[in-house]
Amino acid sequence: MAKANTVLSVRGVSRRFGGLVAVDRMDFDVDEHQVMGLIGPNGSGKTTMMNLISGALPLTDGSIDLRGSKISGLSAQAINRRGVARTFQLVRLLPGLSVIENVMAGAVFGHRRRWGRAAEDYARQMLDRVGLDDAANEPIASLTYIDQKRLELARVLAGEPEILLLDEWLAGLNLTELETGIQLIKDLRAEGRTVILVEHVMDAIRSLCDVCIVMNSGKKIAEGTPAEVLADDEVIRAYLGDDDA
Amino acid sequence: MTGRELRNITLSAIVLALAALLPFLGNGYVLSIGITIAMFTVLATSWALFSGPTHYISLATAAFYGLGTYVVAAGIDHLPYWLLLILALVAGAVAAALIGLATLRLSGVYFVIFTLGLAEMIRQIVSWAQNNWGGHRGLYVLTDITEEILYWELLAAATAVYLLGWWIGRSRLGFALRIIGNDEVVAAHSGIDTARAKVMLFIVPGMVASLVGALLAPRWTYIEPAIAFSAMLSFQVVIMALLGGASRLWGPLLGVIPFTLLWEAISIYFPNQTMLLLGIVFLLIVFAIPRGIAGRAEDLLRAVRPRGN
Amino acid sequence: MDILITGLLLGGTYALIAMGLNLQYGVARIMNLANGEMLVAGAFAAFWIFTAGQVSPLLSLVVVAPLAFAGNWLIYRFVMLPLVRRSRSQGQLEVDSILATFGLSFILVGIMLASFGGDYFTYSYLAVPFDIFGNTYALNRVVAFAVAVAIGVLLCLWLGFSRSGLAVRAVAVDPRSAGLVGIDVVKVSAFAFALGGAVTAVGGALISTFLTMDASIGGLFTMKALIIVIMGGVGDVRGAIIAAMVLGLAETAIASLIDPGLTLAAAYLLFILVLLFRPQGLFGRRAS
Amino acid sequence: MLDVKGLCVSYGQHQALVDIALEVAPGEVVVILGANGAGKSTLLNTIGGIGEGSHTGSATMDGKDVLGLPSHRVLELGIALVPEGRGIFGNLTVRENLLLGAYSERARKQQDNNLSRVLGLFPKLAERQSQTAQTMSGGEQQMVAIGRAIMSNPKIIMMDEPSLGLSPLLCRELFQCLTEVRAAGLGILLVEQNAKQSLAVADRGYLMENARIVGHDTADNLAGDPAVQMAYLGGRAAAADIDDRTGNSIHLSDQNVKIPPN
Repeated sequence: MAKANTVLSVRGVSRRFGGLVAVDRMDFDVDEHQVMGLIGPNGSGKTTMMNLISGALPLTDGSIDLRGSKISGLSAQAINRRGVARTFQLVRLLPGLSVIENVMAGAVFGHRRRWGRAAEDYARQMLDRVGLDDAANEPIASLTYIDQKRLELARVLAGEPEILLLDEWLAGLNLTELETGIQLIKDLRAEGRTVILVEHVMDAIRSLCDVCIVMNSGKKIAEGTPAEVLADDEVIRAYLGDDDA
Repeated sequence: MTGRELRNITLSAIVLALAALLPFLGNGYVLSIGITIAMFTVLATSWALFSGPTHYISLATAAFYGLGTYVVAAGIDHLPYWLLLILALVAGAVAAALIGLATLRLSGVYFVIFTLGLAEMIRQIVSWAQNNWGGHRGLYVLTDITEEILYWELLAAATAVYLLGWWIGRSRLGFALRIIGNDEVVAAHSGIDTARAKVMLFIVPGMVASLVGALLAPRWTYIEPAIAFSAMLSFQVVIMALLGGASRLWGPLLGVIPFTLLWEAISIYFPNQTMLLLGIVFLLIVFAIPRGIAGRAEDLLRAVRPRGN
Repeated sequence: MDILITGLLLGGTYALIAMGLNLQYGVARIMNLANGEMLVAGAFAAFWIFTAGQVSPLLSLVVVAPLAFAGNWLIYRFVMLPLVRRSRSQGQLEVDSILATFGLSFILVGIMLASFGGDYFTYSYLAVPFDIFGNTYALNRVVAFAVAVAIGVLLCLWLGFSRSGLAVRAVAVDPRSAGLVGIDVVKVSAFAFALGGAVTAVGGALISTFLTMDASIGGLFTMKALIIVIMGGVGDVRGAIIAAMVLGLAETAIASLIDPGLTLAAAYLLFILVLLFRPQGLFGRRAS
Repeated sequence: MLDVKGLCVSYGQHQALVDIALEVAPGEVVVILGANGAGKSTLLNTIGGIGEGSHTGSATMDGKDVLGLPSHRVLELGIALVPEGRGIFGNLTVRENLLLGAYSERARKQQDNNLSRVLGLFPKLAERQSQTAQTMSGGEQQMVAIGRAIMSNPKIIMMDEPSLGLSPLLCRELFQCLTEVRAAGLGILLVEQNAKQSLAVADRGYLMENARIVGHDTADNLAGDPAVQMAYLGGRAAAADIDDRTGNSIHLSDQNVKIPPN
């Protein structure tokens, strides 16, 4: 049973596409102030899992609860409003809007809703928070890749979500950017935010996550601290393939 | 910011006052062109309020317009005119809400196709109903409303649409639609009820077109389905709004004035070639000025005053 | 029975028209809203050749089809392809091609008005009675149906069993993979667009033998073709044929049972039902 | 022979590939290893003519420029790509899929020869020629994709994660097939997550990280190299290699740290 400080609980969640079972009876809990890593080799169903939590896809089976109330079956906007906010695997911004308006999009319609002056002030605070404060009036097209990622993060934070879903937020960053990115998530963690992280950058997983869930072929194959799961034989097999070829 | 707004409001008020003086020129022809321009300004501006941010191309204008016309035509012998105007507004809003609910969750192409034949279908049904139950093909609308009054009514409607557009632009709904227009997935994942926002905004051009149809009903005196539900009207509205630029509140106006004058000139000198004009301007918009005259003007202004924000 | 056969006869020609639009939308991925004008142009050509030289409309197809093919190829090459190349997303291309083909349709109407005027045109070809199961039908309708079916069958055989037909289907299924097996996607798309236009014009020439038309009636046929394609499912030949028959039947039934003025309303009723209940087409499976 | 030199690809501000150099000769299997997001798929797609980024540098096939050509012209030069997700025509039958593979000029004359070759290699496909491709299992679909590539009569086949979504047993069969394809004289450039099995059949391998090639060695040496595991699972050794980025290709030594056996 879910503990008192459980924010999100996933029970028996499955998702089929035709004959393919992309997510197969997943069970896990995310506790408050916890950074959880969701990892696994390519095609193991992590992003589908994220899409199920955020409401981008409907579940085939099972249920997802946010603080004890069911969110599976709701629309993406309703889930966002309840307090689950996500970034996208390929960063998605609003190119026709200014930087500050991009962040306000999160502040105006998110979990905690603000409007007018309050929304703009809070959006500025979030820009400051991700280190983009001096870019508020730049056009989106002039942002570097890491700045685009920061901006997306600021938009997501601006809704003050209960839980953050970061879908390969670190992917595609170069080394110096990666350090900046990891530091940023570390700060989020220090603030006590609850985060689910889908990530391939294992060094980031090692240094950021409290717990890890490892998926393979849609199933959970391991759960524990990063050090534990990354030393697990089955996990290594999942990533590197069988030895007895 | 407020200084600029004050300046814009003053300027608009002056333009409006000047426009209101038009009937005093005493030239009937000029006044009739003025009515046409005022009518298309109202229609195209309200069209752009919805289609500008969402990129849905609605060809439903004629359907709503005809609806409004028929509300007046059917009720003029029984109810006061002002009440019919309100009824037309409500009927347009209800019809738009229903159509929006049915079609706005579909892709853009299906929406265009659906609205493309809508006016024609309603025309067929109204004709059929009239033939079978009305006993005669047309309806008479006899009032003492003069061209001057008509013009002022349209000017008032234009003012109302501009105020509405300005208010929407500053509202959460307007902001939500800009986000939807940029990326609907992000919009949904930012907590915006995208379907609701789109339907709410689609009601605006629907009820405005219905009101314009109702306002202009007295002009025709005799109304039959082919006049009220003319598909050409929908295309004219689309092309004027896009020619001017649908992403700015004042954009459509920049398209309405030159296009109306051009259309007028061509229908006088080459009465069969309005179609050709329409076709050429469509291609011009796609290939030369995708953001309309307003977009071009902004580019030029920016070139003259680099970073003069 | 009477309605059934008249409806099916009409549906046969509709199926051919829808096949033309399907080639353009399903393969070249251009929603061609000037499709109906192409049909009227084909009808005009047949009418003109018949009244000027007493040449049978069936014979004039030999001229109409290649001309329409060439015209549509040029349209694809010089109007659509630049749009395809510059568009960054399917949505952008959709809006652009809708506006551009609207432009084309008005230009075509303008040209036809300028050259033929705005009058209705009609001519009498094979307007003799023909007996089917004891009822009589106009022979021109029966002939048009037979020719439409013959052309449709030829098209299906070509699509199904030739190398070039296979390439066309491959582009329809997945343009990216088509390029990876060595198909020049641009070339095949242009070909499919041109062929679709030619098929539509041929359909127009056939329809002109039994329907009265005028320069501005194209939009109505665009609507019908679109409704059939959407009802049948984009790219689905079998679905389009059945949808065309359903539309032919529905129109004929409403025209003879209620009022001939309500044909479009009948088409619309079907359209709305499909949009609300099966937006993926009659036989399509919902994509996940 | 496929020869890539100094290839850089970027999407706007984002560098997807930096200074890539590699070569693949007929008759060898070369594998590119690396974690997700390292740029492996971008590399294959760019060579294959379906990449979307802007590029500099060169890629040649037997001396002829490949870079920037549309995909059907790349194929005519003898490079076939089996993209991620296989890219088969789901609505068409197995036979039609295979015949489409022989659509290119270079393959038409050889169509019948290649077809019997493919059907010999994958007897299962011979039984199911008239089945619609999308109704087949993942492994069978992969066979169709590889078979279709062979039908194009290429000199080099590039494959993007062919083992994705396959069961371990099918995976093994698949890699066995690759050795047979190689035996027919074709070169194979393979992008894989399944490092162990792919290295077992490969001749050489490249290791990619963060848009760069960071290592290149024989398959045997790579199989024993901890850097490979680090590239997937992280850890200090990998971090140390990443830091040393003065040269674009670090020759990985065969340190004696073994990947734990299962």
